Amino acid sequence: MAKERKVPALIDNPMSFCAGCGHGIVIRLVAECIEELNQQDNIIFPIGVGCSSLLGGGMVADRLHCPHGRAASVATGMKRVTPDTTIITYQGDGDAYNIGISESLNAAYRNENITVITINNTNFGMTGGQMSWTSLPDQKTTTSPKGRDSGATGLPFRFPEMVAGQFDVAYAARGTVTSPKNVNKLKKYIKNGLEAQINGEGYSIIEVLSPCPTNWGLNPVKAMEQIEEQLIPYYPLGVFKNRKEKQDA
Amino acid sequence: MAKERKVPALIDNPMSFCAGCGHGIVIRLVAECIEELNQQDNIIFPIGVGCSSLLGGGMVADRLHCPHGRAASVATGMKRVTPDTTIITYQGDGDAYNIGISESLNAAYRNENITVITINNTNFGMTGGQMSWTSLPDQKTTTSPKGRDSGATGLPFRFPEMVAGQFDVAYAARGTVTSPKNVNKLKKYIKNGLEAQINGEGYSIIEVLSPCPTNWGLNPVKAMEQIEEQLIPYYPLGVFKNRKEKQDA
Amino acid sequence: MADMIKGNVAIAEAAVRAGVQFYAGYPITPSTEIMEYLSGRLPELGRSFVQAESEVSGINMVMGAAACGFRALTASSGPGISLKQEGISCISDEELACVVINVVRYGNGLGTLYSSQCDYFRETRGGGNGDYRCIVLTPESIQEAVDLMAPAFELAEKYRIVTVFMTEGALGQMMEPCVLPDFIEPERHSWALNGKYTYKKIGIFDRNSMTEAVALNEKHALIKENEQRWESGHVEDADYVFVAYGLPGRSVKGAVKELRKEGHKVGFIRPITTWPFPENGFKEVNQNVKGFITVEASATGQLVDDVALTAKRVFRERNVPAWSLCCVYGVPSLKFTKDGFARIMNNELKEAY
Amino acid sequence: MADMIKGNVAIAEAAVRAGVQFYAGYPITPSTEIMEYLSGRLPELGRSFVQAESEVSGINMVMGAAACGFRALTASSGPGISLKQEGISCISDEELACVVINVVRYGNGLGTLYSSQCDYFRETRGGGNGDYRCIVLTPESIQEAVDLMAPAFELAEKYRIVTVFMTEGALGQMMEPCVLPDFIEPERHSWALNGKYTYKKIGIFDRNSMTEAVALNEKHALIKENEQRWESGHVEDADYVFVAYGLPGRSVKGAVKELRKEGHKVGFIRPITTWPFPENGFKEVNQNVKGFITVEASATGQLVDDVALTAKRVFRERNVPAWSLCCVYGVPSLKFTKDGFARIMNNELKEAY
Amino acid sequence: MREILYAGFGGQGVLTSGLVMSQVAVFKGQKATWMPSYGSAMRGGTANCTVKYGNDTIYNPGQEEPDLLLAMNGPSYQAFAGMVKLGGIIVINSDIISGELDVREDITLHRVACSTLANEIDQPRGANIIMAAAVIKLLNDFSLEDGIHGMNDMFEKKGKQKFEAGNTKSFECGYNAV
Amino acid sequence: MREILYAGFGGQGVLTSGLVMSQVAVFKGQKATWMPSYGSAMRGGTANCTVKYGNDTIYNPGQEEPDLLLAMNGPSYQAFAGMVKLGGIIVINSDIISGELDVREDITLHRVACSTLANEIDQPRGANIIMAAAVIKLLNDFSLEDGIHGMNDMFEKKGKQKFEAGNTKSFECGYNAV
Amino acid sequence: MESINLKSERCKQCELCFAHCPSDAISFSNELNKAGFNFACVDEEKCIRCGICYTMCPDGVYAIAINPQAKGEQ
Amino acid sequence: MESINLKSERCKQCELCFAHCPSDAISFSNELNKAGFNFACVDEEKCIRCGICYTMCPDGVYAIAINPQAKGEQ
Repeated sequence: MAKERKVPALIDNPMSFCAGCGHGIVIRLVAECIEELNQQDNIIFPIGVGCSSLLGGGMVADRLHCPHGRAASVATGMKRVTPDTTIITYQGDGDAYNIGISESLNAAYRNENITVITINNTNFGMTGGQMSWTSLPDQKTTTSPKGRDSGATGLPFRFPEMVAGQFDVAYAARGTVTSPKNVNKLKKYIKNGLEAQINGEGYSIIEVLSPCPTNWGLNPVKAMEQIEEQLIPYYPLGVFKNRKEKQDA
Repeated sequence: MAKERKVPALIDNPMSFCAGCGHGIVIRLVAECIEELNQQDNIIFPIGVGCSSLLGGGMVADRLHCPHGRAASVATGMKRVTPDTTIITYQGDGDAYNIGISESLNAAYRNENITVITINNTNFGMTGGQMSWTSLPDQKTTTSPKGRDSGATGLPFRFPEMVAGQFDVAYAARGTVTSPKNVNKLKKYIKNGLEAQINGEGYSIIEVLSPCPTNWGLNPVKAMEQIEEQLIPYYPLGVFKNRKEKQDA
Repeated sequence: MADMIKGNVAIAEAAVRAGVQFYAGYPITPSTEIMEYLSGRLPELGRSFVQAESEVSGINMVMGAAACGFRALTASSGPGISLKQEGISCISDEELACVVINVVRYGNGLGTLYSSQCDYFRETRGGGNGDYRCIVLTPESIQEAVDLMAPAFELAEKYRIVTVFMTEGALGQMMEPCVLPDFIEPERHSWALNGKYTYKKIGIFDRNSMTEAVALNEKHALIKENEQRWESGHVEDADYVFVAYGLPGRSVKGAVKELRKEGHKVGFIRPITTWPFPENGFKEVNQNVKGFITVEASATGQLVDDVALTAKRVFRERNVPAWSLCCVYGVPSLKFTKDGFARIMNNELKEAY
Repeated sequence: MADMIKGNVAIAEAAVRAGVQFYAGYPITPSTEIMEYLSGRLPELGRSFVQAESEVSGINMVMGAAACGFRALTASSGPGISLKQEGISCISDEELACVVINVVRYGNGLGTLYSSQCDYFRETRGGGNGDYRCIVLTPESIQEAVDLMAPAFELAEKYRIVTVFMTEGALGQMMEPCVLPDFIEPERHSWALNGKYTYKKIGIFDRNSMTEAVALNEKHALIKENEQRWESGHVEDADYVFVAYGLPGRSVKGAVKELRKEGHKVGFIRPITTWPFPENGFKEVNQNVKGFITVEASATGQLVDDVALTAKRVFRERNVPAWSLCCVYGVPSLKFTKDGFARIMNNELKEAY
Repeated sequence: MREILYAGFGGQGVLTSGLVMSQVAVFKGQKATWMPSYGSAMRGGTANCTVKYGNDTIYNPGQEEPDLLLAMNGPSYQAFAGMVKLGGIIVINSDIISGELDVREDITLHRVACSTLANEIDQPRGANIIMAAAVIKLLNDFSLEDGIHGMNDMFEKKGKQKFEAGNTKSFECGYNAV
Repeated sequence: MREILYAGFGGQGVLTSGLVMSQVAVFKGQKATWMPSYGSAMRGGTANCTVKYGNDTIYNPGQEEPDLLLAMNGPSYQAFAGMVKLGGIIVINSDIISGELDVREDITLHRVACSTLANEIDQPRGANIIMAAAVIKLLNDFSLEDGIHGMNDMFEKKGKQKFEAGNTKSFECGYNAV
Repeated sequence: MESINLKSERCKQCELCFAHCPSDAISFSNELNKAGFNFACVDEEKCIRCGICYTMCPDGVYAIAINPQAKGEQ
Repeated sequence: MESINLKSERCKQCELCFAHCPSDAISFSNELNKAGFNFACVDEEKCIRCGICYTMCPDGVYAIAINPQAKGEQ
């Protein structure tokens, strides 16, 4: 019997991302997982500032646009008063890892029972492509016009690895949207993250390597190739902290 | 020939720490190292908020009392404009690892050429002994009156290990002041940290396990024993990132 | 018989009784006892307490809990409140309700531990970006503080606004007897996020700023019309009216009593809401009043601006001068106020406006 | 012949020419081009640029560089400036000199990208804790902006105070020709930390707050006496005087020109410093002036408070009313001002004070 | 004083069209301002800018009542046509805005198929220069030569002199298209 | 209305001495306030508090002009003796404040060797209660019984009733010491 | 029910569907949609109903009834 | 120069010197210093000049001419 694949009602609206932006794919996957886990009527999105905030314009669900970088703290407040509601932050790398690193890190540190989705496109997309802590060495951005000098500004920042290695979190993974295979794998990560939260296992983070054709100056297909060729060597895909039950199984 | 041991002129003033507080020992060691490295006239202390700020009242050197948690950022501004001046932040665990975690972490991330001294006494001393991220599991504090619940608030936070493991820093170590032997070892750590800075090797951090007799409710000698028995199992002493030349040697 | 109780503890227990479901904050003197008390008390009642890693994180946790429709609280002092300005502006913008306690300590920057009122401008005009305002409550005693805690939340919820509960270090640290209010069990706001999208809130890019600006002004006008609170005395025949809030306001009442005994026709207005400023209290003042005198625990004189503006608005036909007596920090003694009054009578002190 | 240049770029280059040695900041529209420009330009000249991980970190880096006696700069907008309030208050308290550029965007909370003046209260009264003030410069054009950049630092250093360079999103984003100022090479302040403890700065626990409060008031009085800047026109015989700063101030000059042609006796005062507020400009106004009218890009009207207070102080013998025309955001058209004036003449708009 | 509103999608180059206009005016010794108006988000929205120029002080650089509207797409036409001054001019990109338009009687409407023209002259990215030139021609304040000099001076200062020949070709094309 | 200033090192228990006073007054139906004044840092500094009580409204709970100063150490005596009301009382801890003192003629000075007394009655931590009782006696507003009841009521409500016997002993000692 | 349902007005012509379609079933119209893009079209004959276009589309253009046998590149 | 020099007024009687002195040379006076503490005293006869009191003192009470032979616990 034919199974219909269609965009979940939760996000079945046009969204104003640039052509070929990966956000749209991730948002659809999140919505699919929510539907499959039957959480459509039990979900709140604390949303970051940046391109991620465009999510707020397209979804049919509770959402709150959080101050820049603070989504994990806002999520904490939400989760503590409504522990049975599924709380998903949706943020970009600039939001979650630069200005919001304290809030992001501390939610993981407390093993707060929330799910964090971070779209890593190696720059501040919304404001026109400034350097972020995930920018690659020598990457040219509007604030690293001669290419990122990693000696003075730091090496690509690997948050899922950091929290998986340092703290007692429930689940940490990194996926990407470069191919149907990777998209499907990413969906499994997202679903695991949400299941971890629903089961009360604690903090889950899924980082997504996502293309920014506009600021990378590449067409969408080339931007996907850029991820495969340039980003993945710095940002390995996979699960860095697996759910306990999964490890046991 | 007899060698005189006396308090360096840099800090030869009464300081208003509680009886048996470890700050006084650490400050003297820092001053000794500064003298031995001939930096007395080339030193600025960005000082944290908390008991560490009492340093500011007793020293004879340039110092700036920084906003709570921000010493590493203030130090960055200082170092970038006066790269030949030795910049030492002096902070407590509440300052450096709680409210200041973003600034502390990012200075290490950039491998900023400064030296960070953090006094870890497992609580907010100045304000009367609230829980800090370095408080031990089940430690009773004024904000964890039934003992710290690590499941909800996190496990003891190990900053030197974190930055040594995640970032390309020059030097990271943890010492303590519980015995003459440990004090002397700590001094070597501090000296290494300062030498790393003077040689332009990058970021160095020395964390010190230090007693807080007042808020721990112990007499000074018992407080030292508490470090040996209770703290060191969570906070191992030693060097987590050694200087490159030292490793080569 | 009521017992001696510390201001911060009484305020914290009053918040518990007002139905606070969530507290997040960071320790800073002289507000810390509030969070210390709640760290034990809230979990005891099955409610939530989070020691946040920072002031910024604390106010954002409050934002999250408030968005879900529960009574949420934070408290801080000095630079701690400065760090919360972004969050307070955002909570205001989202029209969420919460209470922020500022136990004011004296000083710029790191500040001191002295009791003070030096944050008046910031709290009454908003230190974050934009045009938002917070309702500001300023109790004079521990009893008034505990009695204002439930109203603080009720006002916040009625107008979907932030209430700043502005007290002073001295009130937080002092003790006096008080009768604590009864427990109430507030309902979750109807406009809360509940996971079901029953309260339709759109994204930040789909809003009409011009429409919202009109609505904001209407809301402010409504609050100004309905929510002014003050205490006054002897204003009908007063030549001079003192204006002071909080502990200085309480102290000034004593000074007025003594000055009256000494034959001076003086009165007082003690704002209980400093925003909305109690303009209606000024309308009751003797039409021939010769001047207003603020007594403030700040270095530069801040309250005097609102007094001058209000005098200008209420006394349209003439220019009634306003003086400011600043004790910088602490609680001004009765003598301070009386001496200041004498200086004004002797033309030794120039009016501020 | 000068070429078209973007406001933010011109401001950034003017800062370079004023001798800025250090910039730290975080990207936020509509100020971002300032840091983008400096990210390339400062290293090119062997000076320092740091992209800070946050707004909070950025202002604290500036504090460090300023403490060492170098010209240090940061820029931001909206909530970014809110986050800097703690740092600005601390820099003020330490009496360090630096310049903070606020390219004002409209809105509470996250705000919008519209150009605005809605941060007026915060910048002129300080959004951090305490009694500090910042000198606030408010240019009307790119030319005036670049000409004010060196003075911004000079004032900051002369008085050991923070200068807030408050411009508007529209000025940052627009282009027009300007002549850039010459390069200067400022000296390192004598009161800088240099590692040798030549400038004796004691700890925070050894200060005398009362003495410092007196000194603070004296400093403020001196600044008010010496540093008021404004442009005015047609005030000597004006029945009504418009008061507006920044781009609205520029626009109002055009409206006044047209209204004069139409026979209305109107004048204008355009504050260039909004703190200190140009009280001296009001002293030149027709003693029989019938009212002041602010034109502001805010929702609630903020400038009007200072205008009312200043009118109260300058016109002691009577109560001169003050109106506020708020365009909420953007640059008010000449028509907006003229229509507002007509409404005031027709008694359709109540005075604010 | 002249006021021109340039409006279109992000990416159509309307901001540059306006900048060319303003720079030509400045090149000829006039005063000029250029003020952009972004949508609320930087990405994915519409872009427009207002250019004013003339010999007198420009008090308000913001949009008031355009003498001329350049509408590069339908939504821009819909949004802004009503604001044009009585008796003003509207230039539309007829490659995108097709079909019948509801045009005010006082307005002079010009249709320029700028993308088609750009392709015809083998300057596929020259549509916005073509439009800039068309606007300059219609306002009749600057000659073809002034326009080309002003434009080329601007691009040269931006280090883009390598496009000079192409830009000149596009400009001429646009100038002659209306 | 009475005003008493309790001053000493942190750790000497002066804040509790004052609290006992205020609670006794409240216990007897009077109004009372207790206001501490810390040094600028919480640790390592001096501590003092002002207690006011009486039947009338207490307008200013802060320090004005104490009727009585309890000085538990030398620096406190130095700092505050001059502020005492004309004809007022000063009680000093004569275990620490020894030697000749410069005393105003209008002042009645009482020396209480509170630590010595505390050791004598085998209540080594009772020095501050001894002093609290001495102050209550000297002010002569409350009886010994009122004082003990008020104090014990306070400690009982704090869950510290196990110290009741010792506290009572200390209180009696102090009451009888002046 | 049609097995392929396109919301062409959402297409931004990013060509990710086109690039990943295993059966070359996708092309772009000569017309522009309202947003100004040459929107994607599917050749129903060539389409094997694998759903990869749906999977890769960031803009929710596609709704498609999957043929479980046609796994495509997945 | 005296070989042991004490700034007794700084002593807070924390007893860390006392606890670590290898030769039981430290005792506490019966008098109080200005800060109210029974300050530390050194028995010069017993003292071996190892410097451990200096090492462990947080308050800068000690200045001492070390005897290099007397390493004490170090």
